[in-house]
Amino acid sequence: MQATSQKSFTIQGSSKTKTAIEKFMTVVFFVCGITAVAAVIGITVYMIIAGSPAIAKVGPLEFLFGSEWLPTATEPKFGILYFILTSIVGTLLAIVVGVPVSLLTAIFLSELAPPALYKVVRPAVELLAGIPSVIYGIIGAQLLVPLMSAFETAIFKDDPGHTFTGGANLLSAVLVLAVMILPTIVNVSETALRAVPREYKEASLALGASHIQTIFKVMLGAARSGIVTSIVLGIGRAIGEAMAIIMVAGNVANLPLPFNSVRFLTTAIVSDMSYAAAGLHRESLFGIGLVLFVFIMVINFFVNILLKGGSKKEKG
Amino acid sequence: MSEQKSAATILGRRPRVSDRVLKALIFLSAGITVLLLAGILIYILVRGFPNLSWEFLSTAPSTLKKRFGILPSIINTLYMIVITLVISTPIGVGAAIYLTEYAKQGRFIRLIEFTIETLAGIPSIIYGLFGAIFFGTLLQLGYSILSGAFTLTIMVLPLIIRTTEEALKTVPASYREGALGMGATKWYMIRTVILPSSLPGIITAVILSIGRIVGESAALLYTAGSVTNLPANWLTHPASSGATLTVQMYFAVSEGRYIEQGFGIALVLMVIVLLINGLTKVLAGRAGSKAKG
Amino acid sequence: GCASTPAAASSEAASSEAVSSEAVSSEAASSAAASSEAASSVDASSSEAASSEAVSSEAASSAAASSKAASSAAASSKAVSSVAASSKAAADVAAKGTGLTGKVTLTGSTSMQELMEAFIEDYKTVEPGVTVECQFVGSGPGITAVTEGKVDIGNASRALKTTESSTLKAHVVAIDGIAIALNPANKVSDLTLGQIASIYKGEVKNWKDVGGADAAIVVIGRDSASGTREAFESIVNVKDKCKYSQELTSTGAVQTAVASNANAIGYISLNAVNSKVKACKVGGAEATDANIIKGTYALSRPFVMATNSTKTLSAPAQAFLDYAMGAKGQAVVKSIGLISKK
Amino acid sequence: MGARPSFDSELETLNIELIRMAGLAEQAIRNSIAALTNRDKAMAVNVAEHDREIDEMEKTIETRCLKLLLRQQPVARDLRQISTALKMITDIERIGDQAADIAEILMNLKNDEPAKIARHIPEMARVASEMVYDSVTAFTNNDLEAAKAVIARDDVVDDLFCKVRSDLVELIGTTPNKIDEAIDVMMIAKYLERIGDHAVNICEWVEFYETGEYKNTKLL
Amino acid sequence: MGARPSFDSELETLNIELIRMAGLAEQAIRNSIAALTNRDKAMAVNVAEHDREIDEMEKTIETRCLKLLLRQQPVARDLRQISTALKMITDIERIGDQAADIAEILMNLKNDEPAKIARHIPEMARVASEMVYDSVTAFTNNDLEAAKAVIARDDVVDDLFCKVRSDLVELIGTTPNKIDEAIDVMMIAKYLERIGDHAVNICEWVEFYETGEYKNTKLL
Amino acid sequence: MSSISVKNLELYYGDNHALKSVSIEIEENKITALIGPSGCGKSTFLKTLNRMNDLVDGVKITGEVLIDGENLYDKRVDVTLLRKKIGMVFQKPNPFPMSIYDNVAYGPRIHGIKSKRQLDEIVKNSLIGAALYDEVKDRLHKSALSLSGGQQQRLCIARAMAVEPQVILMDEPTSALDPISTMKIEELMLTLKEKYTIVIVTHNMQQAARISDYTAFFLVGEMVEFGETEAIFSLPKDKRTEDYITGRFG
Amino acid sequence: MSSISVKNLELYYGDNHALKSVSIEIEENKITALIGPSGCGKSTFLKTLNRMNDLVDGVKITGEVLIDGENLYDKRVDVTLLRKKIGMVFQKPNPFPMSIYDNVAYGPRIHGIKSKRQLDEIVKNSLIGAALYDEVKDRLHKSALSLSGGQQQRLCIARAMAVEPQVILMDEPTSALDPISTMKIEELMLTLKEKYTIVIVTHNMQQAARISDYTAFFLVGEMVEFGETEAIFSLPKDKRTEDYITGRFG
Ligand SMILES: Nc1ncnc2c1ncn2[C@@H]1O[C@H](COP(=O)(O)OP(=O)(O)OP(=O)(O)O)[C@@H](O)[C@H]1O
Ligand SMILES: Nc1ncnc2c1ncn2[C@@H]1O[C@H](COP(=O)(O)OP(=O)(O)OP(=O)(O)O)[C@@H](O)[C@H]1O
Ligand SMILES: [Mg+2]
Ligand SMILES: [Mg+2]
Ligand SMILES: O=P([O-])([O-])[O-]
Repeated sequence: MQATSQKSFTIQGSSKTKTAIEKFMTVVFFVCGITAVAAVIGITVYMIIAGSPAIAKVGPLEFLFGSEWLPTATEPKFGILYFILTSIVGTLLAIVVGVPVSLLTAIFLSELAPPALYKVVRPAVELLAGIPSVIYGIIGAQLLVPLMSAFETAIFKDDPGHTFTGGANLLSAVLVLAVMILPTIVNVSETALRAVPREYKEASLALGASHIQTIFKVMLGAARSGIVTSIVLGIGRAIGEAMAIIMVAGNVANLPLPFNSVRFLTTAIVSDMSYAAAGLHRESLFGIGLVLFVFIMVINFFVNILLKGGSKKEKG
Repeated sequence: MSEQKSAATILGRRPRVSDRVLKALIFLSAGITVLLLAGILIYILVRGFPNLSWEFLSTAPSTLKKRFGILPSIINTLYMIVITLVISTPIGVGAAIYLTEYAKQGRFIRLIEFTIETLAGIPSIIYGLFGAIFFGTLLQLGYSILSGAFTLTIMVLPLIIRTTEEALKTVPASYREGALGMGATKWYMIRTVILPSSLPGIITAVILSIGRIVGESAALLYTAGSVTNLPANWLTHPASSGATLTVQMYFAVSEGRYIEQGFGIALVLMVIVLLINGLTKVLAGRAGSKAKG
Repeated sequence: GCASTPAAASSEAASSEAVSSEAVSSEAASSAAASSEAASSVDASSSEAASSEAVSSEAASSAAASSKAASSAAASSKAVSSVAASSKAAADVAAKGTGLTGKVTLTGSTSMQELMEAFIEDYKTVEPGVTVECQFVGSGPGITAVTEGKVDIGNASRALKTTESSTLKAHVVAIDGIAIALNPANKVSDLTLGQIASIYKGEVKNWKDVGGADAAIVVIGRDSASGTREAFESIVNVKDKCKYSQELTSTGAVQTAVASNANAIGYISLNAVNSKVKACKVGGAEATDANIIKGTYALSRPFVMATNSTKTLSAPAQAFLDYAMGAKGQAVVKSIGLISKK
Repeated sequence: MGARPSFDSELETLNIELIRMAGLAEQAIRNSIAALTNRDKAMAVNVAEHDREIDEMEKTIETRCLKLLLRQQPVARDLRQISTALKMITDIERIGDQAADIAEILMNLKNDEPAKIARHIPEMARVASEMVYDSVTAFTNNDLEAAKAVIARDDVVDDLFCKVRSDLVELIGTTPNKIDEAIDVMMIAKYLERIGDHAVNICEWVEFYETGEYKNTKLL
Repeated sequence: MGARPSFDSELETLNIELIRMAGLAEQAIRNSIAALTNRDKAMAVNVAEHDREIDEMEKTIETRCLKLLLRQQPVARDLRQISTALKMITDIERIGDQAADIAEILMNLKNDEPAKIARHIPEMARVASEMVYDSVTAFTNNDLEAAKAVIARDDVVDDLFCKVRSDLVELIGTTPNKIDEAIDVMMIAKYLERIGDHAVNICEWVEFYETGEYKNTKLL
Repeated sequence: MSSISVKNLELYYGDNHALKSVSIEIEENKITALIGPSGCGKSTFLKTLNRMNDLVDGVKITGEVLIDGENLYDKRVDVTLLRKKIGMVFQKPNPFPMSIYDNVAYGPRIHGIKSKRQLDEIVKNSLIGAALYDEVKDRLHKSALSLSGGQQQRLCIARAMAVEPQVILMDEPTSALDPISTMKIEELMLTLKEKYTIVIVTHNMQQAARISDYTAFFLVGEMVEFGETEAIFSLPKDKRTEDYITGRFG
Repeated sequence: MSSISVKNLELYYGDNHALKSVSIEIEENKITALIGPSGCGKSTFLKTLNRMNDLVDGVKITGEVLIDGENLYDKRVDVTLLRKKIGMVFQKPNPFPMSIYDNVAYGPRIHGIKSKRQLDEIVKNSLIGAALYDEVKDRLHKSALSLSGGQQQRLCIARAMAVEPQVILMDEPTSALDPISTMKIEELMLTLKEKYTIVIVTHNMQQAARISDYTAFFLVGEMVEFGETEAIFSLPKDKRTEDYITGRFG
């Protein structure tokens, strides 16, 4: 066939151009890698550099556990405890509200939906996952807040101590967040459920389990890693969200009670950033950013442990 | 063991209570979701549609004439998408290739991947602040589409890297072995086998990025700014400030002056997202089917 | 009212025909002014209805009349104008005509967004060679940016603080009344400054205590660093004592919130008041420009365009500032419902 | 067929070798009898030598069969073919041995005219060699009827053996000095009778090959 | 071991059956000779009947071997064991046949004292039956040395056969009326000699089983 | 412990006529092997026996499948009960991603057994029955995925046994295993048939010959030959069967 | 067309001593089979022959592998050329997701052949050599993934042949295939050995016995026995070999 290889040839020596291209591409990819890593490291370092001075100046304890946020007062106070609590509670509640509905919907889509319905609903879910969060904010402000206001008025009619929020409160924020994370969780966990090996389903059915039993006893477990990922993505989206909830949360530094106006870590940054003059006020916003960064890191860390621990349990 | 008796015959259906309850819950949830989805979509449609007009789509906004147009933001959005992708796709894909194909798998890689994952969850406002300082101030780009695109590049890089990495990891090891076993060099293998078969994944990454670019507001407020001018010079336009659709919508709505028009933009954005999603499927499907048959 | 807008003809963002025709005339500033004047004489709506050709030919002829240019030049200008000249050519000629090119950067108050957009739009007809870019990120960052020299002008919807005054020079371009916004359904329509203070401090929690219905008051304010809030709190003397139900990030948000809640009270720019909310009288004085100028209506604040006093402004920036403070600028101020300081 | 060409060609070779081996055995019988009738000692020696060849072939075929069993996991007809071959070669080898034994007897024979003593011997030899030939032909032709015919013919050989025996008893009675020769002839007859038996054995294996039954019992 | 218990137990059964079959054959020889020496016709009949049992066992073992080949894809020692068994049973069956033939001769024997005629026959029978016993024992014990010893002992049988032959030649010379009996005894001797040969064959297969070599040629 | 009688079974996947008038009697306490080239319908047939084909869209089945006289395709049949009675083991070992114990206890739990003592016993007995107990008794609560392929397959057999089926269907249960594990499973099947009726699909002719009592040969949806395994493998009646089992197909 | 001589090869995966002083002479134009229980190091050994182990992190290799006298692990060795000389076929058929033609042309293209005519010829000849040409000649430009498993594996063999290697390494090339495809591949190997030196890893003892000339038995990283296949399968010297090939291991 080839003229070149009539004779047995040596395996030593090599073509120069080939090696050159190979080396060049290695360098190219290395540079890409380095660039990406540099960007990643850069922003991490930036977060730390920009965020730590304020924390240092205010004092970490005061900053993290102070409950008063009075950045422009003559004697300014920079305590972000309420923001932290709100972020935690708000995200948790959104997860608690959103996850079951999302999961059950994912189950519906992957296992029970008639194909015709599936063909409509699935693209709709994908569409909602791609819609800018600002839109959720507007709809929340336009639709949900007035409803919530009516609700609030009805509940606290006779409670003189209550500070009326006009519907912009933790509950509204939680509901908006829950709706926002819904498409993400449905999408990812539906995919995960579909990826469950057919064998599991067959094995379970062959043992005489009903379809529903199979779903809840085997498939959910087998899709666990994907489902956890979807929830993590949901948490990520919820905890990092600002533009949507800033329109519905009321933005007052308060304890995260359902009918309180509340301010999240993210909304604290966004709302103050517009007005904060240079100085400690502005720096403290970066401090909040750093706290948020650490937050997400910690969540990711534990989720990784959870996932890895889980898969380790599966493997050994 | 038990149930010896019931095993005697296979006849007779016994509906299971727990099954029914669970099934009802599933249908309920699905119903809620579907209603919510439909509600949101219809709401946007109903409030947005009346605002749509040729003028709305084809003119710049004018305060003096109280006219609301979104052409500049459409153009700015396109600029933003193109510039961001042109920079981020090669770097992101290259980095993903480096991480999966070249770098020694170890603690360092895992650390980088962890950091990348963390960054993917960072609120975009933080990227905005970083971008404003790094690109705006340090690199003297000020408020400009370029500055915004660079910021978005950093923002979507983790997304592209992770998605591409996943796509690369799903390329069967057997392809690599096959190619290397033939005497292919690494780059040749990547070029001829790995990249083509992970193309659907890469396309997905790119399109997810487009989604993020289109939907982004916070990161752009402090970098690309809020100007809605038609480009005076197509070449130098990226150096000037420009609001994307989402940013324009944010301003329209947050200042309360153009809420209805905001819904108009929302509707436009929805259509764009729909197109993007459709495009993803077509492209990824085509790439996939090209690979398969 | 948009009818009174001057220079409405230029709303097509330097509509190429008009610009090119005026640019042909070699007399820079005056001829440009003349042509824009000529254009402004046409009613805004009709100018829009009229074909651009009509506008441009009129502009051309007026340019020809006011200049000593040869008729051949006029003819050629007509030729140019009839051929839809590219905006690039227009820009070139414009640059030749005015001698002013460059970029002016502004940043700052979101409350001043409408004003700035109107300025910029209008200024394009005045000085087409100059690009003006304004960001709306808030008074704070505006002041910071101009202090750091990052922008030519910083916008603030409040008076400069003494610390800031040392490096910055304030140009009060307009006065913005602060309206106490109530839901139109609210029975209350007049509050004293004291009552307002009590409400915001949380001492009065029910509308019936100030003559309204028996309903809890929803106290809406702005975020802690808003210029509007700064001005409001210092005038009403409730600084750092407010018990807000909501702290919203923009005027629009406050307006929306009040519009959608019958028991809400908020403060917004006077010019933002529309049919969805009503502006409450303060101490019997109606929130009108006249009352503000008279001083009977207490709640107002300045819109400041601050420049860095340690740096000399670039020519285009100076020109833009001059325009804003000048007659044409002030006309725009009035046209969008703000109070001209003059 | 055709999916296992290498296996098929091995089986073909096996068949060819079997035919060759059987041919050698048949030849040996005929040669030994020819040696007897023609008093050709050289030919007798030749028969003895050919026996070594048959022994070698037995080993070759044995090896081939075992290797096929080892490698090809034969089932059904293939397995029967190989196991039949394994069994048949024992008989063919014995046939060769017996021909050689006959030849050996001839070589040591003192008397000059054994032919007269054993008038039935050539007939026996003819029938026996024909039976051998026919049995192997039946195998290669998958001819069950032919095999049965061979089995039936064994009676002829047995009858002839009885005749030889009584001839001899008679002969010794009359000429006792020919005892030695008589016993030798008796042995030759016995060998030929055994050859007939072996041919029957081969046919019984052919039957097995065709039907799976050996002596009316299903083996597989 | 132990990973294929069902296969192992099948192989074990095969061994047991082989021993049993060989035992039957050995018994048949001894019985037939006892019948000869004791003039016990009943016992002779018994031997002929037992031969049928041996034939049955041959088929049983044959079947077992073929099934094992079919099912278990034996290799190495397993394959040798099974093919050895397949080969051995042919010899054992022949031994049984020969014992039966001896018994048959006895049943037809007219003379009363063949014992005297054939003084070496019991000795031959003893050696032959011992050889049969030893050969199978060598197989089951995997005892190559024992097998070789058996092969060596065949010379004893062959010598005895020669002795019987010359005795007979002598006898007929002196008492020609005993020709018939003499020929019968001659046949018995020949059968015993063949039994010795078969024992040798068995041992040669034992050798193959142990070494893979058959008559000094590597088969597998 | 049950015999199955299939009469004129026809199965269509849409237009694809996958089983053509198959009739077969599967005997109690015997191993019946299904052999045939790829795509001939072995798995399809096997799945009709516990109605796993119900999961496939567009399947059409006619004919009768009687188990102990009851028709599987009767409308009143509770598929759950049916599948409890007829267990199944698949080609690839498919233990659930849970502990060994939970895998085996899965079936009994599904069928309502809750008592820990009872479950313990079932798990133990099933594992003993599947010849796995000794190997795993110290790590019952470790993940089943940590077992080797052969152990996983035996676990799947134990899991199937735990619901006390009467019939066990196996679809190429050893084709993913190495020879040593295969041997172990085969040995196991031979002991299992004392308690269960076993139907096995296999590509391995020797395996069918080795362990099965009856063999059915399928070809493009038809059952060409059915009979005692020994007969099939020594003297098949049909030329196609012979060609297939001697490896001369096609 | 090349002989390989392995001397005292030691291989560590980190701390795992996967190959222990393996020495072996692989003859030209012969098929050498590697057998042994799972995890004994067969694949590892095979991969040392074309340095596919280079891809694994933390591998340490000592000893010599000489091919036609040149040491594979010499620093000057160009792995590309080496792998051109020593082709490899894997357990699972792994055609690239491209057309049949492109699959076969992949190797030649790597090695610089661009002429369409030349490529056409190579593709055709390789496919003929792999006994696949007739089955695919009408759809050379269809995706390779549309072929059946057996065809895919033959395609992989054709692909390996297209670069005109001298040695072909095969790692359980038929273990994922049905018996009929397996037979075809085995027959193919028998014809291939006239042109190539073949080394094959297999779990199937009969396959090793059937097609190989030499067999090496591995056990936990050691080469226990190496010799002519017939000798190994009839009279192995080592008890462990015998136990393994007779299925009595463990
Ligand atoms: N779910 C299905 N939908 C449509 N056709 C199917 C389906 N399952 C199998 N078939 C078709 O039915 C026929 C029989 O398939 P089946 O899986 O029963 O074959 P098999 O004998 O088990 O083959 P293998 O040995 O490869 O497992 C094939 O032509 C196959 O393509
Ligand atoms: N990439 C690797 N990294 C670390 N250890 C490995 C790697 N590949 C194989 N091993 C280990 O080396 C030993 C030999 O593995 P190898 O794959 O060569 O076995 P094998 O004989 O091919 O087994 P199988 O028959 O299952 O394919 C095993 O203990 C295995 O766990
Ligand atoms: Mg199947
Ligand atoms: Mg391997
Ligand atoms: O946006 P402000 O005008 O309130 O600073």
